[in-house]
Amino acid sequence: MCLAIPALLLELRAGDQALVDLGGIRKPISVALLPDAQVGDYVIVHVGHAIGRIDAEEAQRTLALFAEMARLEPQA
Amino acid sequence: MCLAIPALLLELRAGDQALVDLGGIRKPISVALLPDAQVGDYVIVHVGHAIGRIDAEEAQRTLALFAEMARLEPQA
Amino acid sequence: MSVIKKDYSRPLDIRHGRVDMGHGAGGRAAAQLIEEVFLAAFDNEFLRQGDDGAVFTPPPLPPGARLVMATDGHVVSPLFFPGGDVGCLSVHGTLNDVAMSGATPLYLTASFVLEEGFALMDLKRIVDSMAAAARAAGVPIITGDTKVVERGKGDGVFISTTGLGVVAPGVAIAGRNARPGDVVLLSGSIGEHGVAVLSQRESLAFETAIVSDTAALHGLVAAMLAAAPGGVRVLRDPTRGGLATTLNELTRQSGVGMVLEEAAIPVLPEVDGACELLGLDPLYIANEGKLIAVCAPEAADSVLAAMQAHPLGRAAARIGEVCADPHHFVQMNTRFGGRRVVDWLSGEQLPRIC
Amino acid sequence: MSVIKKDYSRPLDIRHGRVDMGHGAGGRAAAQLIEEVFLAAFDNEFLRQGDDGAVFTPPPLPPGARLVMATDGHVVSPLFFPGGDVGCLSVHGTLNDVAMSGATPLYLTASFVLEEGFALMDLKRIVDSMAAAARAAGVPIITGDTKVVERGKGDGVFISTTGLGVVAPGVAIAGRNARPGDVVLLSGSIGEHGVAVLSQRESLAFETAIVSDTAALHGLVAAMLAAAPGGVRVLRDPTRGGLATTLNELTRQSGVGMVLEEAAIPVLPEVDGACELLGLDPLYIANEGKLIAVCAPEAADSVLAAMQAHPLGRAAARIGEVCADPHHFVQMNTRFGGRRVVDWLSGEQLPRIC
Amino acid sequence: MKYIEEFRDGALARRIAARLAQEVRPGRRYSFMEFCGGHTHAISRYGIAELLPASVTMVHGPGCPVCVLPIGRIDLAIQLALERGAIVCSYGDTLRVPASGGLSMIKAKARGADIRMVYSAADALGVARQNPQREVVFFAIGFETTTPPTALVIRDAEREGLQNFSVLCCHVLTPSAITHILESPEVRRYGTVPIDGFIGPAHVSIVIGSEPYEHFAQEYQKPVVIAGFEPLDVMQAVLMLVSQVNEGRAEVENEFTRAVSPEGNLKAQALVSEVFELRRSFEWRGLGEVPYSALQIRPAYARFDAEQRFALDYRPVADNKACECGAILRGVKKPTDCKIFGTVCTPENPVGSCMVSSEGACAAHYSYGRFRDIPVVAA
Amino acid sequence: MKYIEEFRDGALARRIAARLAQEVRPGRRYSFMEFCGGHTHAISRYGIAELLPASVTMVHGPGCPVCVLPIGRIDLAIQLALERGAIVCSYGDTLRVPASGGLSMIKAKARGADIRMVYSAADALGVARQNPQREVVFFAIGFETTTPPTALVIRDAEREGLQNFSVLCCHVLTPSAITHILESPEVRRYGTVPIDGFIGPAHVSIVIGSEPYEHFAQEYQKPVVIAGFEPLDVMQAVLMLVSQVNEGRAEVENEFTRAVSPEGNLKAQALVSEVFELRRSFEWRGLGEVPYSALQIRPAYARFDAEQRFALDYRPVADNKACECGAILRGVKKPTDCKIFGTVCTPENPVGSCMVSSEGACAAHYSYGRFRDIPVVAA
Ligand code: SF4
Ligand code: SF4
Ligand SMILES: [Mg+2]
Ligand SMILES: [Mg+2]
Ligand SMILES: [Mg+2]
Ligand SMILES: [Mg+2]
Ligand SMILES: [Mg+2]
Ligand SMILES: [Mg+2]
Ligand SMILES: [Mg+2]
Ligand SMILES: [Mg+2]
Ligand SMILES: [Mg+2]
Ligand SMILES: [Mg+2]
Repeated sequence: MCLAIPALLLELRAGDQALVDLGGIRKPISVALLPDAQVGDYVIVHVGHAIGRIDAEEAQRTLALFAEMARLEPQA
Repeated sequence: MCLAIPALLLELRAGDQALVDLGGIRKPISVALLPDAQVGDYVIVHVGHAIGRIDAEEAQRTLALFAEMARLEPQA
Repeated sequence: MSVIKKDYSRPLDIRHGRVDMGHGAGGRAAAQLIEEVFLAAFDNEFLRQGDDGAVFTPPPLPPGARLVMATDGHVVSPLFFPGGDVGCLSVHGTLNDVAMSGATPLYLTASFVLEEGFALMDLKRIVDSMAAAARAAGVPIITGDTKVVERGKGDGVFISTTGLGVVAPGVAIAGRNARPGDVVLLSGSIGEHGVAVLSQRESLAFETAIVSDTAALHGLVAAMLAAAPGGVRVLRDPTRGGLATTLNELTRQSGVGMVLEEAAIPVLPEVDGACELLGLDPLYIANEGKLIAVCAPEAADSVLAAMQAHPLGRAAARIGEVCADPHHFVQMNTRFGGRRVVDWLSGEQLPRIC
Repeated sequence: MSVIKKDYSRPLDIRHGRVDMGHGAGGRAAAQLIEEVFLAAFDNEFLRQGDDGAVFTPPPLPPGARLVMATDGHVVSPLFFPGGDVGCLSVHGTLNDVAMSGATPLYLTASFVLEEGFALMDLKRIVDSMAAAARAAGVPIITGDTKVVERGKGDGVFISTTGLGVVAPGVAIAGRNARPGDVVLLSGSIGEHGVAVLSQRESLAFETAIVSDTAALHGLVAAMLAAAPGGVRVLRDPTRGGLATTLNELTRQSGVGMVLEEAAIPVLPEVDGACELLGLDPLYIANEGKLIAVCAPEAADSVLAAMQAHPLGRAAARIGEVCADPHHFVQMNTRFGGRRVVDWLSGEQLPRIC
Repeated sequence: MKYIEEFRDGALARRIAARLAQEVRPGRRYSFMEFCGGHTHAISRYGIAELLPASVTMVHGPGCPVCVLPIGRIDLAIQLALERGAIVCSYGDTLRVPASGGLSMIKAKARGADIRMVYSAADALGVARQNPQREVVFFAIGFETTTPPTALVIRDAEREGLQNFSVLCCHVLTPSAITHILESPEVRRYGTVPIDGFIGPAHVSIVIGSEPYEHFAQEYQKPVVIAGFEPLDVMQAVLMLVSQVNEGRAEVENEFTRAVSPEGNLKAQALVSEVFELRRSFEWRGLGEVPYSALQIRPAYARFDAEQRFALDYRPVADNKACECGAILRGVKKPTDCKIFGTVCTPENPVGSCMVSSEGACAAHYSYGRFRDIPVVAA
Repeated sequence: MKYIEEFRDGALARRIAARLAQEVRPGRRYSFMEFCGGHTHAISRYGIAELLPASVTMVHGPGCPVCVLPIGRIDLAIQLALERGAIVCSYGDTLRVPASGGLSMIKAKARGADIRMVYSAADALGVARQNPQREVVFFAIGFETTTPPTALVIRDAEREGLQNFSVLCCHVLTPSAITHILESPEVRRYGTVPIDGFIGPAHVSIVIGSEPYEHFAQEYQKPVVIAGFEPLDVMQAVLMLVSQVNEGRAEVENEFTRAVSPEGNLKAQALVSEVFELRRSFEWRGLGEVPYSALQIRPAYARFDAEQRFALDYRPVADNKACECGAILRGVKKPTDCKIFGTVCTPENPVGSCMVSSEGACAAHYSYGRFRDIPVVAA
């Protein structure tokens, strides 16, 4: 439920607005719910609002966990 | 100016309305401006209202006048 | 546990259903609408191909034969009127444009723009009427397209049809062919279609026994061409703009003038009545089952006789003559004894008070 | 005293003027609109005939040659979008349907439904774009029709076009021809047209460098047919409903199934981005310059090579295979390693929150 | 159609024409003004001019309600629709009258104004009933013929207590216009417009009767023949006028006795005076401000008066410089005297109001009569 | 696309699958409920089921805001548009949910209702600003993820003093729904729905944080793993759940640490509690009336509450008899247990709400998974 997607915050604008980029698509969104959003953040966009952000380190950690899995030899 | 046309009053209806016929066309009109209009009258219809009626005798007289003219031999 | 039935789908609820945006989105609903409404009515081998175009083998074309294409959009309001509806109109309107080249129509295509909310029942009625008209004319509707626009961005249904026909060798009919001395024939009384449609406009509402003259004219045309090979020079159906406008088109195309006899132009009394009432002129009222023919003088009588012998030309008349005129005026000797210009329609013909 | 100038009329005020009801009434205003906008742009010998249909001599048809007709209504909103407009779209959309029979398109017809109040400037821009597209494709627009509907009963302009083409002897392409074992080719990346149009919708407004892929595909088709005579069995352009819906149409028509490889289907990152943002699936997004070809397995490589050598097929790819399947399912091996059904579009594809 | 076709008989017309030819005095010229556009239209449409002796000239009068509508009035209607969001209802012929800024009501409609053509004033009332949340204004034009139906809808709206309906009243009066012409310097002082008599209004007279014309006949010594709008009526009226001139009479005669009585339609007159009162002054296209020449809504019905309801401010707007409508409406010039007749100004693109209604002198001549105009210049 | 594609890597998926295959205990069955439709959708769309060991069963939960909307609520929205003339704005997926009388919002639109799809709650506010003379109602649905934007527009409307805007609030709460399922007789008493653990919400948790789940884990001794909606997230979460079960743990674990913190988005939470308060009871499709499971607008914002503004009267409406949505939303049945699945009920003609959103269990299975269903019967 609740389609939401991480997008790169490109630009902060007046009135709690911001511009995000997703694969080359740019869309104005609201950051009223994430007042400390910064340019360069990957914010999580839901119905035109940033509701959260991606913690890059944690994302790395999760991916590392997967990669670790990949190093284990699968049993055929 | 003031397009108006004689039409046969076919039927009186409630609320000062009436039905007229013109060459087979039937149209509801208002007779509010001609309260004594009767079925069988040729009323003169302007913008959906009867504003007058044809005096059959006078019409006959006028036509007779034309006919009289017709009897005169035209000078070639 | 349920099972998956192959290709199962609930039939359309034609009685209560309405067109919605999904019917135009190209998915399953669109496919269903096409199958259960359009294909069901038009059914023929070309449509059953189910492709985006229809492939057919044309009849053998002898040397000198040509093809003709004509297209018309149909946007009448109201959609249903005495004597017809937008469906049969969309068949006749285009078949007639094909026939006006002296052609035998072969195939029709149809493109629909439906308004969201349009009752499926009305759509079916219209499509069935198209199918009946096409069948009666012997011309199949071989491919089509359906789009749906949002409510308030259409008007029920618009139908654009395109016809393909074949012109026999030796037939050379075109608007530019009229010459001074030629005779102008009209296939019947004018103004019925326009008056029938007007009578249904809410704001004008009047009752009349008049019905639209909508009809396919290619049969009549064939009879005329057969009656005097080479004698018919111009054919045109006086639709929008009426007889007056159509004749002006022709005088301009051919670079000639015309003189009409008002007394010779057939008009039903009801049409006259409606026109008097609304301040309109029957010469400018649309027809959908009439044609104008310009003939070589020597061919006029046999063409006229052939018209009068055909059910769609019984009231055909010789209404005037082509003359030389650098102004390309259409003039008319009035029944009253005067003469006047019969000009193009200007703007829309609006009911008037003065 | 003034004099009457022959045929004088004030030129249309294209810069400030708007379509009014008079332009559709068939009178002088209608004639002027046709002359100064349509005829000026499309100019060709057929239109100059000035008749209600266009007469032409078809090319010689060798035994076994057939004709094809296709028609499409074009109702895109907004009318102008990155990479195109309803004008060029209305040319490409129908030419492509003609080309999908393996035909060489010969002629186009066009029927316009204009909304009262539509800016003449916009109309001219659209008509000029149509003319340019038709010229680039080498296919003249030979006859047409214009209707005007009241404000609020249309949406600027709707254009229905019909195309006529000729199918060479020996070419047998139809949606019913796919057989198990056949290869499914796609001419390039999907979803650009739909995303370009969506990006202009006021309610969704996003910025993108994506432009519509609208293009005429008959040149590409000719190259493909030449590369492997008899090897192409099915052609179809995945327009409304997108690749997914079009493939479902084909499996149903041919009574087969298909298995696609998700990883092989080209999608631009921007299209992916827009789809993620709006909760859409690129498989269901409209294309206007792409085609699907189903080929005999032995012909697939040469057809694919011919596609990749053509400017409109550079990103062409082999995306799947036809299989036997009584359900006519289109299945897809996901990039992720699973398998799923790729179903028909149901309803409209609406942006979603979940 | 009874009482119509009998009055369009061409054979009879030729007899009257013959009689006219006998009646005119050799060497004498006759110049008559047909006040009404209805007569203008009949003359052009039936080709009556060809049937009249060469010595008889018909001068077109200002009796076309569409033609005399000044630009400023149309501007008000457009302003109500475009700026105030009102639904403006009007009779069909009004929609094409040129207004300021290249607009007309029909062009304003194409720009989004909610303008609706009605066949009857009662239809405008219907529109108001169906759109209770919108302001609905009936743009009321016309001479005395058309005024009673407007009075009726105002009275009905009042009885019903309709809250969203009003009338932009542009009703004008025939007698004032005739007086204005007779008082004009061209007629009185310079004699540049010789008027030997008038063909009096047909349908106006049904409502107001023939009595109001007695005044002119006596005061200005001009014969008046009230005539129907059918072509035989017109021919007969010309004949009657020629006789009066020949005999030195200046009387009001009634050719249209089948419909016009001396007193007119009293019920209609009563209703009009209940709802309307004289307006102190009103601008006519062509004639300028004419005192007491129009009607306004009485204070008792003020809330149905769009001018008051929307506090409208009338601004007169000059006609196009090239346009001779003014002079044509005063009988001073003919359509072909206008430099842009038939070139820049056509029914398709009317510059002046006389090119709009088919009763306008320019439109009537363009649509029906211009084949008589020579020379020809290739464009 | 960064943070998206990395989590859809098929090669990694096969590794996790292999690891899972090692991890499951022979002879033991594992049954996990994915609460969210987002997970349901990912499982179907990416074909995750095929990568899971046969002993792992995924049970679909009620976490699709469209699926749990009861008929009566849609009826209210349609009533506002069709009977009260309001413009009703809603998110796209809501438009196709079946309502009473064979209607849905999209069918009501075809019947003349002014219903507009919006992408964002803020767009609904824009519609209200552009249509000051119309009532504009935002039909607000969604779980905790979607509630803060609604709170924001209500606050903004209040600040602007908008007079024509209101919200029909249907926002529901995740924890109450989970509790309701855990308390259901099928889970607690009969054990007909064996649930060994939950995949916890992804985006809801961004807003509310991971803390609210501690309660279930402790109270009901069920492991919860909060997971993202990408397919690798789901696989990893299943692996983590299997480990907890094997180890006898019942903890809240967070696979989605890249976006979810223990405390969530405090700003959003504060705004929501400023504007909304707990609703005493709310009907869910499938679950029936669930106490304190939804939000309503606080009295301070009452004029933006469509229920009060229009004095709406909620009437519950029974689902179609054949529809098993209720049982499916409670995890008791699977889509193919419904007699009309795939025949009478399809995404084209959804009978129940689970066939509407692509996150609905029935729609997800129909659109992506039904090729696995055998036998075949020719229609
Ligand atoms: S031709 Fe046109 S511009 Fe000239 S006087 Fe007549 S209406 Fe005015
Ligand atoms: S298949 Fe349809 S009717 Fe059956 S449970 Fe699912 S949504 Fe309800
Ligand atoms: Mg045509
Ligand atoms: Mg036609
Ligand atoms: Mg024609
Ligand atoms: Mg199509
Ligand atoms: Mg409509
Ligand atoms: Mg097509
Ligand atoms: Mg196409
Ligand atoms: Mg196609
Ligand atoms: Mg046409
Ligand atoms: Mg519109």
